[in-house]
Amino acid sequence: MEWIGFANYAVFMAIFICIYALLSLGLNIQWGFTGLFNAGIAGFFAVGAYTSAVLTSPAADGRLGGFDLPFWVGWIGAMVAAALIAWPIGKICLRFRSDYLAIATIGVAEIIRLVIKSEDWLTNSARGITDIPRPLGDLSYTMSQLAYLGIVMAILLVAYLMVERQIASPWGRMMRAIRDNEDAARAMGKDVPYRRLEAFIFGSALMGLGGALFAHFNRSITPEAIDPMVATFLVWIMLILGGSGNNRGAILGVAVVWIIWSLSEIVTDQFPHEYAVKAKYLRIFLIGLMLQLVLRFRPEGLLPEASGERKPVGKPSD
Amino acid sequence: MKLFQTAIAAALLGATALAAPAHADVKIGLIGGVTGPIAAMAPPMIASAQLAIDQVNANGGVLDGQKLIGVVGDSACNPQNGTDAATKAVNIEGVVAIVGPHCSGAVLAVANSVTVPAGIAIITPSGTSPEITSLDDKDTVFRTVPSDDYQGRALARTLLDRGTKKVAVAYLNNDYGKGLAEAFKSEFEAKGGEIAGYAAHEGEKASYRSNLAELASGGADTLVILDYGDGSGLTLLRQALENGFFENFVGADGMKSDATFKELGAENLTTFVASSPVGEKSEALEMFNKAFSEAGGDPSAIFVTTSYDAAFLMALAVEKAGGDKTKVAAAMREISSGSGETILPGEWAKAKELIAAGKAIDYKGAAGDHNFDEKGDVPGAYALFKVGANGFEMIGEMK
Amino acid sequence: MKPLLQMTDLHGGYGDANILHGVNLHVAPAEIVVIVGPNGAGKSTAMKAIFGLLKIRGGSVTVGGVDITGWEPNRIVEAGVCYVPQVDNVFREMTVHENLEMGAFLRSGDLSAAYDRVYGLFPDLKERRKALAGNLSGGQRQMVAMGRALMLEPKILLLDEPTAGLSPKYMEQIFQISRDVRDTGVAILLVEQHAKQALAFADRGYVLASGCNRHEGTGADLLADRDVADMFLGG
Amino acid sequence: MGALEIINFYLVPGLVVGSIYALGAVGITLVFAILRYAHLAHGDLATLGAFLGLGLVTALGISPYLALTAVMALTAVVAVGIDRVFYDYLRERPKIVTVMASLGIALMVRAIVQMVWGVDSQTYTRGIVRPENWFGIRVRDRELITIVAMIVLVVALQLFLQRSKWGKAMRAMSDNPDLALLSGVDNGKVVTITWVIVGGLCAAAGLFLGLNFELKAMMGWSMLLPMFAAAILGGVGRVEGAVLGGLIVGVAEEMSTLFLPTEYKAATAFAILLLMLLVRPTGLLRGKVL
Repeated sequence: MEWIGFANYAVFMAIFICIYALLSLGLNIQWGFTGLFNAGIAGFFAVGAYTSAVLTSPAADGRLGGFDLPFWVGWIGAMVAAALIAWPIGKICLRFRSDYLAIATIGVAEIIRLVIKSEDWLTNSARGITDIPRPLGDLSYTMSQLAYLGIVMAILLVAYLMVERQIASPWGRMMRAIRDNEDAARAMGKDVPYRRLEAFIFGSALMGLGGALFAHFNRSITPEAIDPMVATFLVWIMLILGGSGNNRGAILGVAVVWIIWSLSEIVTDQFPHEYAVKAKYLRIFLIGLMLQLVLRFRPEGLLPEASGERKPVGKPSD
Repeated sequence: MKLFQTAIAAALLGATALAAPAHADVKIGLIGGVTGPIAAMAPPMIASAQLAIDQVNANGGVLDGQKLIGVVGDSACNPQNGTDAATKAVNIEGVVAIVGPHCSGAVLAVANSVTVPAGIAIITPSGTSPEITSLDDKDTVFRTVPSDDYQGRALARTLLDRGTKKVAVAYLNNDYGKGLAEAFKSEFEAKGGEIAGYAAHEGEKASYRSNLAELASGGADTLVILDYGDGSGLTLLRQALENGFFENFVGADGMKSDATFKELGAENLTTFVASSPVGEKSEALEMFNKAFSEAGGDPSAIFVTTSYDAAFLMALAVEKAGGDKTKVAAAMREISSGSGETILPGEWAKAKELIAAGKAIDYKGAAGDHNFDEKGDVPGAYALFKVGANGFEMIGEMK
Repeated sequence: MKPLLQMTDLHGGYGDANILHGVNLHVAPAEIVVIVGPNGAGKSTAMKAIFGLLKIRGGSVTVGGVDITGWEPNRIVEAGVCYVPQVDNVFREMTVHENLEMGAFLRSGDLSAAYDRVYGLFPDLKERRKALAGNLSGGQRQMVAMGRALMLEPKILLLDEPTAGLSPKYMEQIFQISRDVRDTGVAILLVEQHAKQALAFADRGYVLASGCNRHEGTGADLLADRDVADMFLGG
Repeated sequence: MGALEIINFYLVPGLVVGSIYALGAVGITLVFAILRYAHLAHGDLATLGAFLGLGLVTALGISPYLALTAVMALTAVVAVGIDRVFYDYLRERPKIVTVMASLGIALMVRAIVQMVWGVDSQTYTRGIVRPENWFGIRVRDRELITIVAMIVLVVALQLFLQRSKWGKAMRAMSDNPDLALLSGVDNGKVVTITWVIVGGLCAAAGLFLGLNFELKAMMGWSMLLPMFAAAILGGVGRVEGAVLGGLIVGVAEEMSTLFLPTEYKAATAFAILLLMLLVRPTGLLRGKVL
């Protein structure tokens, strides 16, 4: 019995869960608490990942940076850069209602992706950036995985506590008021656009941090990592499944989706190898079906927002 | 909070407990982009790797007659799924080595975060990015496909030798297309050729006619397409042919795909040539072609030769290392060092005997001799192919 | 006379809180009944309750003796009840004529008599039958809305504040048309903000306050009632 | 560069792609206007239509044009089925839930296409077709047919919406759903009819995409965002706007190579979209702002 193997895999999965939990928390601030339909998560993820990569990787020819700075500078830089990108986007896009904001943010994320893929001087284009340092990465495989898990868990915990505190504060109550009834909040003299912009920037900064943690974990970042499927829609599935408006739900959703993703591979691996390739498609099919079942039978998510705090977003008839 | 903790704990436990523990078989990972952008290429690549594994098992298996098992993992060509598949293969399946991943981005992520730290050897049949060369990999990362650098340069020299002095280049905007294009451009210009159009394109678009018009406006009559022949490369080639933008078409290994003549018709491709890595002894290629055709595969599909070689090499290395995963990487160098008894594709029984007897062997594969340099790269020998009545036909070696 | 529409001890509201706390009313055939009351009395809510547009927690609504409580709107329409909401009561991107066609959605066969009748009641609309309803003035839109409802030849027409925001001239016109409609045999139940004028023209009236019945009687009686006058008529 | 070159290499291909975008965008705009959510499975439904067409063409040996009506009917049935099985239950839920569900459907439909037809590029007919030359304007039959078929389908749809009883009911539902219900319109039936039309249009878009280019499992997904851009550009709920938007996006993408590096061609649609949202969120033809 190779329990050490299972443990290693569990550690790996936990690291991934923590990184994606940051994305999910960021989205929860935007959607769950403020009602902003950001469908461009990949864009902020990418900005964070590449900013940190440029800041912390050793100098390289032909592209910006390689500043070789300590990793924490990169991570702070990632958050700042994501927030700076979020500001003009938010300024322009937050005027629109959910579906439009979604499509606008998808568009922005795609443009960011194309820039990253095409500009040699900025991001080394399609080849990506390697040699990104991983903190405590010189330890043995298991130890360095554990050490990184410790780091990302600590960051996630801090982020979680900060968000929870913020949500419980008057600021959070105001955000929910804006989400549930924008007109009433406006009538009460709240500066609604400014508050929403705040939430958008705050959430985006967390997404940027998630991107940076991801890049440092893999010690490399390439444009394939910012495919909208794995960096945007997957996060949405996680949040909706876990329960938007509930931070613990947001994190649980991440865990459940990654674990189901993994399990589904183990299940489809039981097919004879002639069907190995088809089985991978079956797996995608099953993920889609699972999403349907959750939406059908548990549409408020596994951990719904505490009752009394929330009315459904949008009227049923609109 | 309690529910939350229990749920996570239960889920993690469930995930690990459900995975069946490894048994006496020897497993190697076959990690590829089954879903995702190169989904069209992955199935034949995995099938040819599986052919190597089947040949091993049909000729006595590995070590003491154990069965070699290829565990297929899906990297979906992105680092997220790639590292997940590799971590699972290494830790849950207990593979001794990995063939793959297919895409360079996944190779970089997997090597950096999983296999290099864990000391597992990997060999990619299709990760062509020059970035892989510079990986700090403790000598565990190999590839059977030459870096784009070599092929791009070889293609440039060959074209100049054939008297083509002025070309336009259309390349796919990813690591493969870009790497080839840059190498091609610098060599072609350095040797006196003229690039009369040079542009990247995104895959998966429906129309490339305006791209082609832009490229053609430079006045070249030869178009170099550095893309995949069953992806946007096919669309590009079709639209160039249909609209008469260029007269001659040149592709690299990605364009040497049966989809070109299956969909466009061989009669329309008389002016189309494509380069591809081949073994020095073309005997090796023929042996592979025969075996793969018999197994129902299509030997001219992209990267099938490199995939087959990668899997066969890995099997040899595992045998040589006695199944010890920490020694596989070192063994990889011994079995294909350029000296020793030559082993050709499928000659597993012979190789097994020689290894048992402690004699040196040297694998010469379908896609090249695979004498790895200090970075784990292969220089590669190339040949130029044209479309004949029965598919691609070699028309000459390339320098 | 047996009532056409009967609402008995109705309780209900939006969400968790009740707005109606036991409302009773009835409408006889070919009768104009008006509901008046101060703001927040639940006038419009009582009307929406007939159409099942809110959560009903007690009581019943019957039409011609048939209990329609909790029915889907399209079945209630089939039962002969038509409702004209206060706002958003026309299809703005459709022509006047198409609005009328939508009103007759459930009917089949030759509708020319129905169109003639509606255009007869609202000559203004006939002139502008090709215009988009969204481009009409408020009063004309109200006419389109009533016309749309009448196309179904309902037994009873529910009007939610039909004169809100209209000039006195249009208000008079709406009242006049309502009487014409009543004279063709259709009962009308309407909610009115302009209590004085409404009670003057209605056959009977109900005064609602805080979701309960407060007064009822003929229009003239209520106008004469000091209590009612004190409550909101002002003088 | 001469005018003919602009027409042959930029305008004509742009109009062909634009016609295909238009067919998709009309469906998207109908779903947006009547059901009120962004339907993310739209592209993959088009892929399914294209491959169903391939199935018919290979099994019966008929021309893809003949297969068109059958494929439209088949895909319409699939679309109605998907709505019944998956979307219908979510009608009372916040719309985001249905948007998510449609994403799941996109994955499922694509997985089925990949399992059944594989992932290789395929074509309806082998070989290449050189264009006819009409006084210097080079255009193929299939391109003309694509444009004409788009126009015919859209005109037929417009006639249906303007003239028929249920077409008017659909417009009424899009205009004022509460009032439509109060007029006795059966919501369920409108939803079904909408899906029949949307499914049929999806299939047509997929089939013409496959006819002019190649069939690939990802073909629909990669068309989704330009189609959305087209629908919003034209004004949500405006059928003629979606057509206009589709043609503009198609032509703009091709023209973009004159000004931009070609790798940014795919960004053209988004740039237009963002610009439109910025200056005129109702779209060119004053659609709804949801």
